[in-house]
Order: sequence, then structure tokens, then C-alpha cells
Amino acid sequence: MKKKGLVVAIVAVLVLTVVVYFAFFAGKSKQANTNGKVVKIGFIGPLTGGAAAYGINAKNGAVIAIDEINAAGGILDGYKIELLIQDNRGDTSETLTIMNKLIDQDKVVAIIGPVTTGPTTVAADIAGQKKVPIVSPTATGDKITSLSDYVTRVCFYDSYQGLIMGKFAADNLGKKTAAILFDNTNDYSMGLADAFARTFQELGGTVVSNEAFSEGDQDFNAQLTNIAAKNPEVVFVPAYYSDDAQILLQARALGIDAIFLGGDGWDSQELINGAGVAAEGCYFTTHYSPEDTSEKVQNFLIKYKEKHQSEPNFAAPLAYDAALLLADAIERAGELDSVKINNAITETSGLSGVTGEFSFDENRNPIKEVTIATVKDGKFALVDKVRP
Amino acid sequence: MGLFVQQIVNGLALGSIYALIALGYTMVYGIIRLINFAHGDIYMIGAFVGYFALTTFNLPFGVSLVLAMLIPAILGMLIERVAYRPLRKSPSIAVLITAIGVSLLIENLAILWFSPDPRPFPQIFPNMPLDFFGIKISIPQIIVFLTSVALMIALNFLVQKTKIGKAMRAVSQDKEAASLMGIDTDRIISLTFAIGSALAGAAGVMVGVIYPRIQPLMGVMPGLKAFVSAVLGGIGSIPGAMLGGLIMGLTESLVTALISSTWRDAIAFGLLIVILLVKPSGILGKSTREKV
Amino acid sequence: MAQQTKKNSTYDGYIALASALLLLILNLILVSGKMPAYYSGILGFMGINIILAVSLNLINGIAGQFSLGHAGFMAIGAYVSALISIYLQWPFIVALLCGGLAAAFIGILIGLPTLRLKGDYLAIATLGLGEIIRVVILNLDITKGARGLTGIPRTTTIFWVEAIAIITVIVTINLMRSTHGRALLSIREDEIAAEAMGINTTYYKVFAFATGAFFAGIAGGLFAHIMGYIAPKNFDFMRSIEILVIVVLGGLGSITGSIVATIVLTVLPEALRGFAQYRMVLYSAMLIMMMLFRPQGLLGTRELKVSDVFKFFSGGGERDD
Amino acid sequence: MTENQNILEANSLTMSFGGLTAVANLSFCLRKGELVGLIGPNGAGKTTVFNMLTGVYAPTEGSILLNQGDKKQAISGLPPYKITQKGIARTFQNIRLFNKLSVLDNVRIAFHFSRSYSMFHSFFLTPLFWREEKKITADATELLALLRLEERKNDLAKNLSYGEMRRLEIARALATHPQILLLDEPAAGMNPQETEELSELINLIREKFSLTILLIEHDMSLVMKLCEKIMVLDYGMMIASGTPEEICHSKRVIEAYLGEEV
Repeated sequence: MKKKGLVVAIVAVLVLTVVVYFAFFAGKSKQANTNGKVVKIGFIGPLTGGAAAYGINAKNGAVIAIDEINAAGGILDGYKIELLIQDNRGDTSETLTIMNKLIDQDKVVAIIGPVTTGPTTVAADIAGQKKVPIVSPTATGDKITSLSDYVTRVCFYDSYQGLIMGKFAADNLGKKTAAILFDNTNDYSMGLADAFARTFQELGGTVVSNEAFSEGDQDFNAQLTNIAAKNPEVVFVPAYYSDDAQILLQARALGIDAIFLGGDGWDSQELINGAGVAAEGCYFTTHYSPEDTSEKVQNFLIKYKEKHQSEPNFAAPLAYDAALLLADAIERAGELDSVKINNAITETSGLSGVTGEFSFDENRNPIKEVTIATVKDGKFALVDKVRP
Repeated sequence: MGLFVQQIVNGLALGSIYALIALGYTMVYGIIRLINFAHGDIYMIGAFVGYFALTTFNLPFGVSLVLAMLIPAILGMLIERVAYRPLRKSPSIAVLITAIGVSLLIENLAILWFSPDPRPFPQIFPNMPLDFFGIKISIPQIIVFLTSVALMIALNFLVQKTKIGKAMRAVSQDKEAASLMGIDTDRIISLTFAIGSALAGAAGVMVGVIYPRIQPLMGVMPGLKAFVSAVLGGIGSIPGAMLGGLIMGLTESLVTALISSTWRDAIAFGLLIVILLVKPSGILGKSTREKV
Repeated sequence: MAQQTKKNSTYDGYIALASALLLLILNLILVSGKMPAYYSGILGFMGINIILAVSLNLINGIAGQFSLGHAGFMAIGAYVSALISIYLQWPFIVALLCGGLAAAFIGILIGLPTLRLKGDYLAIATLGLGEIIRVVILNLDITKGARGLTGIPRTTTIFWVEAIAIITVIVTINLMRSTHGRALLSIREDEIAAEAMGINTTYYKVFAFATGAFFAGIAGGLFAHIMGYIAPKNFDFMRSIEILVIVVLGGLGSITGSIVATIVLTVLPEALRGFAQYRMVLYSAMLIMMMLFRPQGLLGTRELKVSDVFKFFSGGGERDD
Repeated sequence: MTENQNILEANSLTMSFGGLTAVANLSFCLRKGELVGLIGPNGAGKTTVFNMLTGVYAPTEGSILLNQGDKKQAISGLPPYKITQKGIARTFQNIRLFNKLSVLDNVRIAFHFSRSYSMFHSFFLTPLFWREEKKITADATELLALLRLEERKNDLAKNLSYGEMRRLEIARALATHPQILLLDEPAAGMNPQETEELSELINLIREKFSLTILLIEHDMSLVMKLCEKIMVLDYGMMIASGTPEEICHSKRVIEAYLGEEV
């Protein structure tokens, strides 16, 4: 019996090795089929694990952009882009390995990703060391682009959004008391909360309650009950849409009728699907509005739905834009040299994508309009576009 | 004071869900001494079955709840048959690793099939607060609490009064003696998994009702917390699991309200360790002395 | 005498194993300059996992104390050594040692009360302790909470990792062969009988816990200085589970088993990389199959010896545990 | 030191578990070199007495004094390993060997405190380590030879026969260099032939190591033949003690055993 077990185990390992080799050679032969003229770009994001919803959306968005570019004849006179997609499970050590693999083994010229801030922090270091540019679609942590000259992002950074919302609450809405409910296991949420509180107080408002929750929480009643007791005029919830829907529902069930405010994490059809009427009248900052009638936006939305039979969340258009940005930069660099491509990225100006027109500040953060959206009659509606 | 009572109400609703999941843990542990790590994932499957029954097939709530108990029950039996029964005589740690493997497998298959995106659970009951002397209790909270209590009473009846229940208790006392008494222990173990999984499935639907969001990894933390609840109450003891679940829910709610949610998990686990040190058998468990 | 030669060959096996590892490290030093970062990175993680697995094996497999909180000790080592490197700029090896000692200290502190528990209860208590450590780190200011600690010098090289991994393995194997190692084994086998043999079981359980925590802390320090960035998420409960899976897969109590399993489980996900979303499904399915067909782990409780390899190639590799 | 000195004194030992009193107000002495039998019906509290003497249970009341040379010291309440180190060794009624270790290792473990070296030596395999290990192995092998287990020294303990397991338990106990040896039903499960050999063996080790032995046994013929003194326990109380002949004729003992088929 024992011997049989050992044999089975060994066979299993061997079979796997064969499978691996197969995968390896399959990868090789695929490369051979594309007749040389190929630009390799890496994609890193969580396709499994807790953050997979963003990773998969981002991947889909990037793929749509690359397909469009290739269908239109590629870049640099006939070079086709090959996107090498890697799953980092949202894990930092996986990211380190993947960065090394993409750069050393696969010789990519640039990388789209990582999607979340933690892994991007790790990737930034290696990108700088090896001088290969990375463009993160959605990593909003304030510091990441200052970690290395080779990190660019197409989304806003955390405190920028918090600042805009704080201003909006105090000036546009004219409110005096606010409560904050944030995810303190998430740096994105913490960053927005800090910036909101700072701005709101500078403009004369008072933060009457500051409550925290942890990733994966389902029950927000305890925090909301505390908030209800303070009776604030607005509640700022810098979290992701599925948490937001929960919070809205539970808040309304507790009889809280304050105005809810949020960041780009709110931007998903799922917010309305999940929260229903509870979402009415909330405001949030975001990258673009699906209601935007511009051809670029509508074209993207149609393509996404066609290909994936689902509504994209905000990660998809941002990754789409990241891919556009890279392709544009490679075109302008004129050759497949990572350093030149990076320079071209920083020099980008007026490139128009789904989420707006891109130029970059000295820290390679995008200078583009912030959209403030609301929910009206079960639909997102554009409130304002704010320029810094 | 009103605030405090309000937090207790919140804690009871959360606690009743922990209690439902904890029951499955406690029953399985009581009968084969296995921490069934996949139990939290069965709860997730229950939530998804409920979701599809309510949305895709437009079934009424009662039917959906029954389905969400039935399918996890079958899944629970299947897991026991395929993954745990062949290891009945292996060291417990090997079975534990298998359980972890099953848990990972279910989670990752669910991500593949259902996509990792969180889904909003359909709102069946009006999301409005009822006011009891200043204490606000929402209709979903009431539904969840009452359903959970009803299921627990039913389970207690099953275990205490029926023949099957007696057989289950006998097997958990002494497997060999029970089989000598003519009890088909494999069948009873299978049945225990079925009942425990059905309760977890029900808990999944309850969670959908009260916190209407479901996703493939939703079972991980509640699973862990429910197990802690089971240990807290005295593992192997059914009233213990109920008590443990309620204590857990109340503690979480009060810690979040009075201290901070960030310390909540630390305090929940701290409580567990204190209980284990003071009374390792849990609040309602019976202590056993090793014979020398 | 026949017995004598048998004994000697066992020892030869260990010595040969150690020297094979030493040779490997010499090779690594030679090529590490030229090695692509992808491979040296994987080797680095492999080495760290070997340290973690062997140290957990000391607690779980050798002393028989079911611990599920290893990531917590790793976290303490990682944070302490990283903070020392950032704020005090002490030499790398000193920072590592401080991390290890801090982990060992916490190990003793929490080991003393909890090691009265047994089996599954101990497992759950240690799981809870690991989570408590993580939550504390999440809430401290100096650790920067969920934002994570950036700016850790990336001093860890493949040389450091492999050297420390080999030291860990050799020290553990030496320990196992001594009277102290036998004391640990006796606790695993039967605690009451061990006490009756005059063995201070509490002392040895805490010793195993502290030593395991020490090496886990060192591994954490290496990890922090390889990544340059650490966050509480790196040390969650799944991390403890990952290490436990390695140990059980290799065989509880078998040091060489832990090494073999680490290699398999580091290479396997890497190899499955092409399957993207199916990767974790395959990994978990493999895990279940392994346990069903070989619940005692790859090597059971025995050690892989050089003579086994020769026997395997000469066609007589099968033997009982 | 005289032959008749008391080596162990137990004074009014009481052990209760919750409401149940397993041993009540038990006092006795062991003289140096004596071989004493402890008998009584099932559940009389014999093993509980052993557990108190070896520190597994701390007596609820009463004290145990150990005489070594001139000094008397209280050992009640000490942890088991300290009591073993002070010279009381035992075997277990339900055999407790280290099953997955070799026979040799089972005995080597018992040399743990008498032949120890510091952690440092085991981490770095110093010459002292090799020297001590060699001695430990030699001593263990010698003990195994004495108990006729030498041929099985590389087998796992769980693969031994029942009689061999009992002997290995004795070897292991002897390796802790005891002055007092407590044997808990050493002949249980043995056939008459094996029992006969066992009684010779007990006499042999008693001589060789000048041991004081306290023996729990159900096999009356063995007890009568071997012991110089017998103590009879019933419901946790000593109902008789004396020479085998006195016990045979004690009314209370016969009453206690009446109805019990021994």
C-alpha cells in the first residue's frame, strides 16, 4: 500500500513536470508563429485571490486596447504587441518573481500593472533598477511614483481624490459636519480618508466621527450605529463598491439619512445593483462617467460588453488607457528601448483616452479632470468635472 | 444606553449566523475530531445556491432556502466520502491538510465559475428599520434571528429526541462501541456532514439576506470565526456552539463600537486563548482527563 | 560488526547530504553574479521557505506541538530587522539576529501559557496568536499599518539565504541526533512517558517553540530585505498554512522531507504559471491527491540519505517507513 | 546506612477528583531494598497511588517524603520529571512506549538527564557530544542485553511483542538510575512461562541495581512468590498490610475479594 502511494506520488509529480514542459514549449512555439516583429509588453495583476475583480477587469481592458492597436496595424511600422499576462494573486513576493521573469526571461520593454498599491511598491524598485517602465492602471498609493523614475500611473493618487471630495463637501454642498468610515486594512482607503479629513477641516468643517472597518467585513452595523449617534450631515466612505453597497444598505436600515460621499472605488454598476434606492443622492469622484456620450467611452463600453458579457468596473478603462499610453509612447520613442520609452511616457501630453486627456506632472501622476458623479433615478449622472 | 442596546441587537444578528456555521463545525469535530476547514466554503456555496435560485430561477424564498440547504448537504456528504473517509485512520494533521486542500479547491473553482466579483444578493425583505422604543431593528435582522433560532431548535430536537440523534451522540462518544451496537457509523458520519452543511448553507442565505453581498472568498473569515465560536462554547456541544456564536457576535459588535474594529479580531482571538487557558473544554464542554 | 557499519552509513548519509548542500552553495556563489534575477529570486524564496519549513517541522514534526501561527513569528522577525535596518542602520546580520531573537522572545512569552494546550486546541490557539500579532502590527504607528513598510534596504542576497538555510538544516539535524532532540521526539510520542523519563517537557516544548520562532524570525528578516517592502498582508493566516502544507507534504519529522517538499512546492506554482486562473485549482487538487495517496507525506518520518539515491538508481529504491 | 531504613514515607495521602475520593488517608513506608506488592480489586486506587508517588497527580492532602542518605525531602507536588530525577522510576499499566522510535532510542531517551550535555554540544557536534553519545549507546545496549532485547534494538517499539514491550518499559525505567522502581502490572497479558521469566528478571534487577520495588499485580501467585510485604487497597483505603501469609489469612482481604473473580 505504502509503495503504491509513493509510486502514485512520483507519477503525479512526473506528470506535472511533463505538463509544465508542454506549457513551456507551447509558449515557445507560439512566439515562433508571429514572424519576428513583436513587441512584448507585460501585464501584472491579481487574476485570483481577493483582489481578482480588479485584476481581471484591468486585464480585460488592456487586452481590448492591445487588440484594437494590433488590428489597426500595430506600432512602429508593423510591430504587433504581445501582451504577456501574469497573475500575482495580489501578493508582493509573487510580484517580485514575476517582475524578474518578465524582464529577464521574456524581455518585455514595458509593463502594465501591478493593479494594487502593495505589489506596485515592490515592482517600482525593480523597474527602477532594471530601467523598464511600468504603468499602473489603478495603484493609487500616494508614494509609489516617487519610489522610482520608471513608475507612471494613469489614475489619481489617494490624497488628490480625498482633497477634491473634501472641497466638494464643504464648498459645493456647504456641509459642516462629516463622519468618515474607512477600511484601515487598505492603504487606498486610509489615504483618501486622511486627505478628506484634512481638507474638510481646513475649510471649516468638523469631522464628528471617524470609524474603521477591516477588509472582508460584512457587518457595518456597529460602526454605523456610532455614526448615527453623532448625526453627521455627510458620511465619507472611501472604499470599494461592494463594501459601499453594503454600507449604504445597512446605514439606511439604521435610519441614517446623511449624504454619502466616496471615491473612485464607488464607480461600478454593481453599486446600484447592490444598494438600489439606498444609493440615491450619493456623490463620488471618479475617472470617467459611463454616461459620457463621447465616442471613445461608448465604443469602449460596447466592446467590453460584447467581449465579456458584463459591465466593466473602473479598472478596465484605466488599464485600457495604460495600454494606449504605452503604445503611444513606444511610437514616439521610435525604437524598442525601455529608457527612451520611459522618457516618452513622461513627455506625453494631450493623449486622449477613455478616462480623459493625459499629461503628467513631475512625479508622473496624471494631470486630468476629475469627474464627480452621483446616482439619480437608479443611474449614474455626471455632476461636475473638476480640474485641479 | 440606547446605543449600547442597539449594539447588542446588531451583535445578536451577527452572532446567530456565526452560531449556524459553528454548529456544523462542532458536529463534525464532535464526531470525527476534524477541523473541517472547508466548512466556511460550504457556507459560501449555500449563499450562491440561494442567489441563483432567487435570481436565475426566480424561485420563492422558502424554496430557495431549502435548495440552499439541500445542495450543500449533498456537497458535504460528497466531500466526506471522497476526501475524508479514505483518511479515517491517518494522523489528524493529514486530514487537516486535506481539508485545507478541499477548501482551496472549492474557493478557486468558485472564482472560476462564479467570477471573483462580489454580487449583490437580491433584497427579498424590505430594508427598513422598525423602531422599538428608540432601538432600531431591521426586518432582515429579525428574519435572520428568527430563522436561525428555529433551525437551532429543530437541530436540538433532532439530536436529543430522535433515533438518528441518539446514534450520532453514540458515535461521537465511542465509534467502535457504537458500531458494535449495530450502528452504521459511516452512515451516521455522512449524515452529520449533511446536517452540518445544510445549516452552513442556510447561514449562507441568511448572510445574503442581512448583508446582501456574496463572493467566492466570503467563507474564509466567518468560517474561522465560527470555529472559534465552537471552541469557545465547548467543541462537540450543540448548545455550546450556539452560545459561542452569540458571544462571538456580541463581542465583535461591542469591540467595534466601543474600541475599534481594527482590534476586533485580536480581541476575538484573545478571548479564545483566555478561554482555552482557563477552561480548555470551552464554556459548556465537558472536561476529560487523560488516563495514565 | 554489521550493526556498526549500518550506523556509520547513516551518519555518512547525513554528512554527504550536508556536503552536497555545501557544494550547491559554492556553485551558487560562483554563478550568482551571472544568474538571471528570475532564477536567483526563486532560489531566494525557496531558501526562505526551507528555513520556515524546517523550523516549523522542529515544532510540529519533531516536538509534536501543532502550531499554526508560524507567519506571526516570521512577521516579528521581518518587522524588527527591517526597522533596525531603516532607523538604526546596524549591519545586516545583526538586524537579522535581532529579528530572530525578538521572535524567539515572543515565542517564549506566548509559548509558556499556551503550550499547556494540546493538539487541535493548541493549533487554534497558535492560529489566534498569529492573527493577534498581525493585528497588532496593523495598528502600530511605527510599522505604518496597512500601508506597509517601505525603504528597507534590499541587502539579502542568494548567498545569505542559502547559507542561513544550510545552517538551519545542519543545526536542526544535529539537534535531532542528540539527547535534546530525542527528548523532543519523546514528547511527540508520549508526553506522560517522557515526563516519567525525567524530561522537563515544558522546558523542551518552549525550547522547540522558541528555536522554531527564532529561525522563522530570521527567515522573516531575509524576506523583508529581499522585498524591500513588507505589509501585514504578507504574514496572514494563509502564509502559516502554506508553511504547514510544505511540512506535512514532506513528512512530519523529516527534515529532508521538508526540503524536498519546499523545492516541489516552489517550483510547482512557478511551473503552473502558464495556467493563470487554473493554477490555484490545480495546486489544491494536487494537495488533496497527495494526502489521499500518501497521508504520511513524501518521506514519512525518515530522512533521505545519499545511499537511498544510489539504491533508487540501482533499482532497489523501495523501502518501508 | 542500615538495611532497614525507610527510603520512602507516605503520610495520610488523599486524592479526590471532584467529589470522588480515589485514595483516602493512606500511609505507608518503603524500606530500602524491599519488594512490596500493592494489590486490591479493580478501581481500588492502586494506579492512583503510583500517579501520586510519581507526580502525575499532586495529592489533595498528605505528603510523600523521600529519604536520601540523611536528608528527608518532600516530593509530593513536584512535577513528574523532577521526581524521576530524584530516583523514582515507573512503568505504565497501559504500556506507554515511544512507539515510532527504535527500541534503542527508547532506552537512550531515558539517559537524558543522567548523561546530559548542553545544547551547544548538540548544535555543533563537539568531541564531548560524540563521547557522551557513545557512552549512552553502550549503556543502553547493555541494559537491553540484560532484558534480552538486544536483538531487537533497531526495531520500532510498536513492532515488539507484548512481553517485549513490558520488558522495554522496565529497561527504560532502569536507565533513569532509580532507587525505587514502581511496576504497574508488569505481568498483565503474559503467559505462565513469561510470568515465570519475569519474576526471575525482577529478582535479578533488584539485586543488580539494589532497588526498592513497589509492584502492582493481579497475578496473585507472582505477588505471593516475589513480595516480602503486601499492602491491600480497597475503595482507596488500606485494609491490610503484612507478609504474604498474613494477607492470605486476613479476613478483611477475603471479604474484599469475595465475589470478585481474581
